[in-house]
Amino acid sequence: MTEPQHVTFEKGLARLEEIAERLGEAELSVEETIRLLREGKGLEQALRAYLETAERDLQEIEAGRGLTTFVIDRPTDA
Amino acid sequence: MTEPQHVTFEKGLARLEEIAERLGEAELSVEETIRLLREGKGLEQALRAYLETAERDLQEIEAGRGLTTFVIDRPTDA
Amino acid sequence: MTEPQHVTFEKGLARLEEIAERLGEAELSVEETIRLLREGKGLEQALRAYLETAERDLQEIEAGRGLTTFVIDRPTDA
Amino acid sequence: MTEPQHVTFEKGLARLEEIAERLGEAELSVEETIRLLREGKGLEQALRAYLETAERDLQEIEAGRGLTTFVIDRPTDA
Amino acid sequence: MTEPQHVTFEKGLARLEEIAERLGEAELSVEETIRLLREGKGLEQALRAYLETAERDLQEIEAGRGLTTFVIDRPTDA
Amino acid sequence: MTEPQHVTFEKGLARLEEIAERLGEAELSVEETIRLLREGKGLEQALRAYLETAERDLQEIEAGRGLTTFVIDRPTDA
Amino acid sequence: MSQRPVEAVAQSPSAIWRRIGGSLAELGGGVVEGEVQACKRAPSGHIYMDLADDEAKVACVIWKEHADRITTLPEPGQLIQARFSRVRTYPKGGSISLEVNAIRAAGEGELLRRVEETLTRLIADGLTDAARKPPLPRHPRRIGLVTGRGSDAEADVLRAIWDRYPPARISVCHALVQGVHAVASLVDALGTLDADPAVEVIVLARGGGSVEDLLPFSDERLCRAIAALSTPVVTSIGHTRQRPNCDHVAAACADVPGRAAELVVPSAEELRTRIGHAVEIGAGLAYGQLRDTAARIDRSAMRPAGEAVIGSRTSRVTLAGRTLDHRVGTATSAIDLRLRDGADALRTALTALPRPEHLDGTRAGLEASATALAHRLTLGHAQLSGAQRLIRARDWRERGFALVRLPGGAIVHDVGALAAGERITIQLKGGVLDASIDAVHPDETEPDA
Repeated sequence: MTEPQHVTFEKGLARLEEIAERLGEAELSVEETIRLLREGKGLEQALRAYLETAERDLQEIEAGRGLTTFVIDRPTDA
Repeated sequence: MTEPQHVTFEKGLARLEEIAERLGEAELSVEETIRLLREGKGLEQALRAYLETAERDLQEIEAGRGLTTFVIDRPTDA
Repeated sequence: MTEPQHVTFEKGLARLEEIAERLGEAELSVEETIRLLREGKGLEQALRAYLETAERDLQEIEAGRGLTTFVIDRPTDA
Repeated sequence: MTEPQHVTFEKGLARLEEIAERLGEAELSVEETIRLLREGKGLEQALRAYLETAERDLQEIEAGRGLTTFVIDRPTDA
Repeated sequence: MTEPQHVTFEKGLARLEEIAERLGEAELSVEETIRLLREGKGLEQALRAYLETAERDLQEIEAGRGLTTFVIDRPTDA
Repeated sequence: MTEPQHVTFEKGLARLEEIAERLGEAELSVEETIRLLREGKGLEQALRAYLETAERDLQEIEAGRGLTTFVIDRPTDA
Repeated sequence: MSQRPVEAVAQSPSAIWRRIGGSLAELGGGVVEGEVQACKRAPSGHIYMDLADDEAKVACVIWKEHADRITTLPEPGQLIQARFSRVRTYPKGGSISLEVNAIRAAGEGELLRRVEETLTRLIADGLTDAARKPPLPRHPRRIGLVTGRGSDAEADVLRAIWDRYPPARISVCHALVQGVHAVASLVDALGTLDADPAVEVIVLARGGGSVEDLLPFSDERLCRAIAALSTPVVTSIGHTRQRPNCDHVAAACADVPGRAAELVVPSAEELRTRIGHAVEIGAGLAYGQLRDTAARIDRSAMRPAGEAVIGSRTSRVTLAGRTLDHRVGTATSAIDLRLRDGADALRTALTALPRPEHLDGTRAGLEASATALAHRLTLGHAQLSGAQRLIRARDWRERGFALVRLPGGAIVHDVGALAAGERITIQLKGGVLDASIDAVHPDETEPDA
């Protein structure tokens, strides 16, 4: 098995959609189709997993957990 | 958890508004959205807490407590 | 509590009015607002107290070149 | 026996279809027919074997095996 | 004995069929009939021998022997 | 002796039968009768000889002898 | 003025005085009006005084018999009218004096006229110009007050100032406010207060009085002194028909003590209002700011924006995934179909190829043709035989007839063509006979005819 490919979510999604579009083209070779399907399905799995994580993150945030902590500085009264 | 960020109220509020505006933008990445929400929610909490303190301060002031003390000097002839 | 600040009535009043004006400025920070209000209210108390002053300052001065040669015949004030 | 001919799947399939069409023509000689049949049948065998492999690949893909592995990079929060 | 005549299978077959047709005609002279018979019989023998050879080829082909060998090239995955 | 006359088998036979019929006519002169007889005799001999030859030929053909020899050309495989 | 020629004869001073005395006697009595200067009652009971105007003065004497009737001596500076009986000369002293029988204060009209003249001069000198008057301080550190000791004016002004502004600090310098010494006293007091840097405004106050009583406040010396001060002066002189001249020179003037207080001190009440106003505005703004700020936070409050983002991404992934799944299912089907079509075509072609059996029909045809030929040959034989038979039947020889020919081959039809001895050939069934004619016997009758 080859090395896993690193990709950002957005580029991955764009690539997945590109693959889906290319798969809609008629003149695609079987070899290419399989290669694209293998890549596309791999991407789909990774993207879905990512989105699930993101949704959990959102729930955490909604629940007020894991927020960035801020301290409002009060300038000292001279 | 990371170190709490120090910020003045006004910069924090400006940042919160900037975040709210950015969240309205269409092309925001999921990652960025989560990051902004985390920051925004954190900021909102801190700012609200600060504002409540400020309101209590105002009420104290209205009640005449904690005022700066002044002594009005009678003019001297010298 | 900090040391009371000494100020003349005029400067205090001017300062109070300056504070009122500054509070109308848009870019004022909440912190500054509270600080100004604390100062303003403190000034108000002091200025009001000053105006209520009960003891009256009256100084009698002898004219420099005492005209001792006067024939004293005080006319009655009509 | 002659050297095996190398061909891509798509060109092979196109050739097979060309052969099929030519075989449908009336004026073809027996000699030519036999030659075409020999080539066509050879192609059919090779293409079918290839297609079976492709179908196995597809089943693998459907079962989620052998997919390209992706890692969705989350930009590190500064 | 005359020189053997060279002819393709298809032309031979066509000629044979022409001969058969002519022989069916009523007004054919004896001389012509004999000539045609001599030619037709000769052709029939030759064509039959040819077809028997072809039949062996076909059996080979049907049995999957003697086919042109093809190797379907899979483009290498980058 | 006159030059031999060329005639087909079928025409010869028809002439012979015509001669036979004419000889049945009453008003035929002796000379004509003699001429016809002479011609009829000649024809008969020739026709008979022809028939015999044809029969021999046919027997030969049926026995597969004396057929026209054909060679079916196979186009050379390129 | 006409010039008289100086007399040529010199005279002694005594002679001159005698002549002066004679002239003065001619002058007789009269009334003189002037400002009292030195004035005193001598132990003898006589009153001696000088009356003066701006340019001259004249000595007066009131003998005891008249002086006893005068209870109150006129004060220096006072303007009086003196009725004199004659001019008395004092040759030894080189002076004269008027023998006065009675005195009285000068008339009000006259006093006013003089005041008016003074004002005219002050105006001419620009001392009443508003431009040169110093501005009044808003919050004087100390207020100077020049007034008569224990006067109502003093009490009124003090009360008015403190009523208006309790913290006011006041320095009082008392002065004489009427009589011949009043001007000097007032100028002195003003100067004293002016010298105090803490005193930033001076109130000159006096109650109302007669024109004569108030004359010092119109006095030119006082007015010029006020104008010369560095400290602004506010006058507060009681009710008079005409404003005293000092009012015109002062930085400001007040008709009543309350007005004077308004001019020199701020109103504590107004200040309280200002203070209250400032605080109210400030607090209002502060609360407003907090409200606005809270509203800004509310406006920017984090709404569940993430759901939409995740949702849209999820549907995109799902949509693309569906296309992939569809492709997985159909990737090879079309190709499989094409391959099958190709294979079918091969099979059809294979089946359609001519087999050796295809020639069987032809062979049969050929055989039939051969058979037909054989039959035809046989038929030929039969036809031939039939024809042969017919021909033979027509052969006369077969029926026993003979044919006679001449040696040249010509057929003999008539015996007349033959002569004995000629050679002939006779054709019969079975062969030919060579013969010679032995005799010729022509027929007599035609047997067949």
